[in-house]
Amino acid sequence: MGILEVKNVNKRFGGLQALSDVNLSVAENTVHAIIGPNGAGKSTLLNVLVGKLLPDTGSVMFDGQSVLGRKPYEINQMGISRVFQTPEIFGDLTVLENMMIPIFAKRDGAFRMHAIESVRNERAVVQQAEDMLESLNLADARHDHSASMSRGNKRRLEIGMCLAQEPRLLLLDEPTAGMARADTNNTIDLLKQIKDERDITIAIIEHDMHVVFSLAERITVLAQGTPLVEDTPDKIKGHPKVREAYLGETAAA
Amino acid sequence: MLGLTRKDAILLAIVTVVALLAPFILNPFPTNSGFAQFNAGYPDLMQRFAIFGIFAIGFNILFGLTGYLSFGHAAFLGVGSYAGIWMMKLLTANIIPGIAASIVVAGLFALIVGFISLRRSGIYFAILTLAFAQMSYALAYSVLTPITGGETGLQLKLNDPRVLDGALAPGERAHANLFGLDMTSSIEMHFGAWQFTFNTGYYIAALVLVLAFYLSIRIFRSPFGMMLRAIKSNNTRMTYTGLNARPYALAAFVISGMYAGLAGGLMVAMDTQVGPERMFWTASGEVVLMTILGGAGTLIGPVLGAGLIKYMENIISKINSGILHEWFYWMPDGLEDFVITLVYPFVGKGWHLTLGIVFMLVVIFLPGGLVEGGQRLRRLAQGKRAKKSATQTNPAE
Amino acid sequence: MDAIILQILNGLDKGSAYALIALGLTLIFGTLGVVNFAHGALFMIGAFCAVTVSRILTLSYTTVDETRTDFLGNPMEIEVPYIHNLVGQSAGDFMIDWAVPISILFAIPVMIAIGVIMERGLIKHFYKRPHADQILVTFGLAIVLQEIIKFYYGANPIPTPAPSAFRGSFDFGAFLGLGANSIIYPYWRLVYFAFSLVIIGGVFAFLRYTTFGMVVRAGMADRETVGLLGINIDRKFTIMFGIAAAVAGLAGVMYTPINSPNYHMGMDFLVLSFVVVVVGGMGSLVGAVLAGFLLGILESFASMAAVLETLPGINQIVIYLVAIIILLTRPRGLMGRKGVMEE
Amino acid sequence: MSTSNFTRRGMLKTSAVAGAGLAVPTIFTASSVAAFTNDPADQSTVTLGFNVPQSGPYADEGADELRAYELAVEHLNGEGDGGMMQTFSSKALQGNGIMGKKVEYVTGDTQTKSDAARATAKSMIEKDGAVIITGGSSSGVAVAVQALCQEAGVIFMAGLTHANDTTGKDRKANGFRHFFNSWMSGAALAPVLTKEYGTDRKAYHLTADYNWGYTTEEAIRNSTEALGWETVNAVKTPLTQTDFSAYITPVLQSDADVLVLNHYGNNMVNSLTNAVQFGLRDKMVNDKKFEIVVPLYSELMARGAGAAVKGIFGSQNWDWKLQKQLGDRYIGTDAFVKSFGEKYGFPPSQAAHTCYVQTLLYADAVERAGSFNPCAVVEALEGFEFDGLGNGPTLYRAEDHQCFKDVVVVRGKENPENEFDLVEIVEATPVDQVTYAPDAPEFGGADAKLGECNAGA
Repeated sequence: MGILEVKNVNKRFGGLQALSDVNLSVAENTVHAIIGPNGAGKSTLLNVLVGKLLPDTGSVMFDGQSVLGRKPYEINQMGISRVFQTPEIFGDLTVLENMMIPIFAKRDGAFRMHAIESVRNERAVVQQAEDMLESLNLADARHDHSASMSRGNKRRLEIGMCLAQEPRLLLLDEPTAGMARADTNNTIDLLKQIKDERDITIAIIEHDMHVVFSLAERITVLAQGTPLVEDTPDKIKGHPKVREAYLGETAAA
Repeated sequence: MLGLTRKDAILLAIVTVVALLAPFILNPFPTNSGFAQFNAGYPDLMQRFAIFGIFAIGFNILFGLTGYLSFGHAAFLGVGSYAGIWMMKLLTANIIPGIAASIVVAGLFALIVGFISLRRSGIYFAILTLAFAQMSYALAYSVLTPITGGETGLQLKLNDPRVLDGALAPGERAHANLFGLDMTSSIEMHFGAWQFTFNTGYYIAALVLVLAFYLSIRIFRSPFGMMLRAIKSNNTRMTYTGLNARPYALAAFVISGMYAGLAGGLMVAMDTQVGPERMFWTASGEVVLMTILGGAGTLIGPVLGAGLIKYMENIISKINSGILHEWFYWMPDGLEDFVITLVYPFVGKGWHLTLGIVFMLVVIFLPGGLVEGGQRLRRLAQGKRAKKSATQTNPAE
Repeated sequence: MDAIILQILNGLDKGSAYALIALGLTLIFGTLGVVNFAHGALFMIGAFCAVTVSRILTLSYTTVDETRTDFLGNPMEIEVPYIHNLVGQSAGDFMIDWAVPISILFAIPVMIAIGVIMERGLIKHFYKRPHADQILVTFGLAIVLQEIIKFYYGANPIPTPAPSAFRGSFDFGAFLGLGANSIIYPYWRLVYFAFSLVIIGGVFAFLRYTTFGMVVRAGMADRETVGLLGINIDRKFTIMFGIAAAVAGLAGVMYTPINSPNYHMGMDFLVLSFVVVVVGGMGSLVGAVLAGFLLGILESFASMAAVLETLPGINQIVIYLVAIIILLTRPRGLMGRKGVMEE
Repeated sequence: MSTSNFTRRGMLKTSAVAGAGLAVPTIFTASSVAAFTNDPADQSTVTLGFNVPQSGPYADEGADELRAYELAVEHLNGEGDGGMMQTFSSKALQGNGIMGKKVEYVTGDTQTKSDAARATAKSMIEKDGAVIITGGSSSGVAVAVQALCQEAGVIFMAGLTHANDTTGKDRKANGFRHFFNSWMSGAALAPVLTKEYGTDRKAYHLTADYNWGYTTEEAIRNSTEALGWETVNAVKTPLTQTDFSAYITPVLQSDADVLVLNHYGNNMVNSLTNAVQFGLRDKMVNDKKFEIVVPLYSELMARGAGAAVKGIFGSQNWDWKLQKQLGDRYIGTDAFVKSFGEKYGFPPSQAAHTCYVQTLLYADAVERAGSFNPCAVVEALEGFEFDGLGNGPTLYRAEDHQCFKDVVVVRGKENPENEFDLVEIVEATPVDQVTYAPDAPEFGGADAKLGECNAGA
């Protein structure tokens, strides 16, 4: 029984069957990659997981509880954090403030009025945020506007913000898309470090095979809205169906 | 100090000192000089500075922090005023219950309007708030006349019940007061050619302004304030960080509505009269303009913007051709007429023209509003040294 | 029945005014992403183009008639329009009578020029600025334009009648066989309605069937991509601003015989046209036109005595109430596109 | 404009400042020295506050009021030809200012909003030391500013305000209205209307949806119904309405044969224009020619409506042709028109007239009372009977501070000779016919109280 159980999920957009009978099980404390060609339904699946889309049929259970029908922020509060393809951070806020917000969210829940006491006096939160930035090597930039950072650092910050919530499941949506090689490697190292240091489950959607094979313990291949195969990286590499459906396409592209 | 950083404490101290010394600062010219026209240190205008300052501070908590542009905030000011004057008519001319009622009623109204309007964002939100305010105005002007007094509004009357107050002596009128302290009472001080007026009402309004300003600093610097800025900055990240943006925005909306109600309550406390045009969309637009003009999202900007617009409305509009002739009497006749012809369209009845030009100049040359103007001056004064620190200024200054 | 038909006519007429203004406003919203508070002022300036033309045509010299006296008892001064000397008395009188339609010829170049100058000189610099700054600068501009008109023309409304040929009413009742005089409608209002249909149709055809229009529509959908194609979208948008200004201006010119223009008529229309545009849905031209007619008709029905008896004051708030209901049931108005002006 | 009207104050005052030198600060409350607000005792001048709309829809009317005020100040200070001071029945004014003090004035923009009007009035009182506030072009503003003046202890001389409330339920001891009111319009118009159009008429009212509209509709209804007319419908229209077609078309379909437009300002210009557009004037209903009535007429509005006003009945407080057409009962009119016309080049509006007269009446009352004290002025004005100010014999009634005088019934002229010649006078309804009891129900009944005069300080 995995921490995330997707059963018989179907989703139609008009005439397009975006997801058909998707079954997926992500085991706790593993890194599980979901790959597939463009239009395979990866993003749709992700949006179902975080509550942005409601599937037509099927169930999605996280740690024994259904996530369907819950709002994205409620699902997040259950312990699922999401990293976006283009880093979504609070560009107008400083790096430190960016890091404090998820810590407040973890501590205080979805809404709480703390309208009088100064942020500076929340010493525990500040300390935790500082520590987190330290561990991400972003401490020097703590008073900068986050919008002014490099893309790689924005990515680190976003991942750090998700981690600050101590999620049980971290969803990554093509975390290295559009990145230079060096930044990609940094990100891989960061994710490896996270995997080693924490009890955390990571589900990653990725195009870049280098990233996938560096990180994943299990891989699900999605094609035309249906899971084709699910197996370990080594097995996937040689799987004929995958070559046909996915790698073949990549070669052609 | 007071839970503020040094920088904020200094800002608060400056605001407090300026508010206390306003009767001096705003009356820099001797009473008899030609420049006396520019003196603004008389009770009514000082009260208006304070009241519209409070209104704009409150509006800025919504607009400056969350980015939600309400185009109907005057409705809360108006509703607050009506609640205030009814308390003063029914209960007591003491301003405390009136102001309390203003805040509560405006807050409740804001809760309803905010709850509905915040289901939408951007321009759709703006139009929803505008629609509510315009409906309030139209109804108050017409079918709600029994409650609002319609066009002629409400004032204190001799035969109001005022159940908590004793009967009036013959010839006596009800005065807005604070435990007997009459809002209209003033002390005048003459110093040579200068004259300064210290008005009870103004000092109460100023005290409330300082408190309102202090509270807004606390809100800005609090985790709540940070969350509001987060909404403006990135609503998606907000949601996927497990935060429910709607109650945060609604809380900000209600708080700013209560600020507007407070301003409305103070208005009737200082000047016991209310009319519906206080809720017209132009009044809502005015507070938007005040906030942007001063600098949205900055602490002091809205107060400066409110001051500038009210100053123009009350001072520039009173300069008539007679006064121009007094100013330029020393010129040769032909030149005098020429200069007056040039200046005349911009003053007196042309004060709107000057206002429009000021809006355009400020927004073209000072994108951050008047506060940016101040910052540029300071940078200029500090020279190059400031260049480095400017990149590190706190965004919510 | 007659009453219903009449109120629909009224609504169409009122709606065509709303739709015309909203059309220009939404063009600017959609193409340029600018909140233009000066759009009402453009409508007003259009109206004053008509006033100006009629003033120019009636520009006169004075002769003194010794046989009559004026209010102070001095000899009466008689004014004779120059146009009489120029083209003869009957042709001159005809031109004075037709001042409003003639003004269209005058208003088109003037309004396009004003629009282009506004866009190049001011609005252009605000594309990347926050909406708040756009509001402040266009509001400032609106005040300035208004005050200039007030300075030269005063605050009082200035009667600008329709040509005498259009002053009567058309008898729909007789026309439809419902009995004479049961449904009559002023000619000029019918002209206004037809005129607005022509303008609206023209703008739509222009956007649909010309390459220029196609580029602009593509630009409305995705400005950056069109920019990447190497098309000078800025130039196109400038022209579009000029066209939007001209549409607003023409709406103003033709409106003058219906209501005497005054310097703040733009502000009176501004709020309503914003409501119309938003109810129609941001970025949708069809939506704006539809919403204009819808709100116009609803407003007409709400002002019927029978309706007012059951719902006193409904005529005061109907437009806003409907706007709220539509925006709550349809998140982006009638036909709004996702992501336009929602941030 | 000549500069001679204005004190070379800059110069005079510099020397005064030098004389005062660095005096020790003196602190006192106003009450310890002055008996009333802004006592000009220790000054050589007295300041009047002219609070008129200078922006918004009534800006032109405000401009005309201001012209009249400037003219009145000139005449009070002994400049110009003296205007109506020559014909005024009271001879207390000498042309040497008021009580020997040169008259100065300050101006402000009411924007036709109560808040703005009170703000400018307060600045005149608090900053400029005005002893009287006068002017305005709407009843909302008049009531708001009148209440303010009552509290502040200065006199308010209303400008153009026509709603009953100003001297009805909202009357104040410190406030005075020379202009006539809704009730008087009804009383004056009804007999003329029944005479012209017959007693068997069906009226349809369109009424501006606010206080003034209500009182005007009530007045016209009551007075016409008393003479046999029937009111078939009365529909309220929003103040912000610009196109009245949706209100006009139902009129066509009712069996009404008279339309009464209880509108003012742009409302009136637009509703009348629209009504004429829809051909109402050409219609025959019940075998009678359809007629339109506008209870309160203004010259500026008539100009705005253009040809649409031809033949439309209405009432006015005064008209510049009164004396020429109805003789010397209305003495003063010609004198005023002459000095106004010579200064500005066109005849004055009724708003200008009432403002000019109010200024003279105030100045005269101060002279007669021998004091600027508002309470003394109130006493001098209450029950004051005068003549020679253009309206014939007039009474400032003590009970409600309303002037009682003849009301002018006018009709839009068919062939105007120039742009100022818009109306013809039908008759001047005698004052007796437009007089009512001070406690009439339309005027707040027995509850309406002036209260005590307030001298402030």
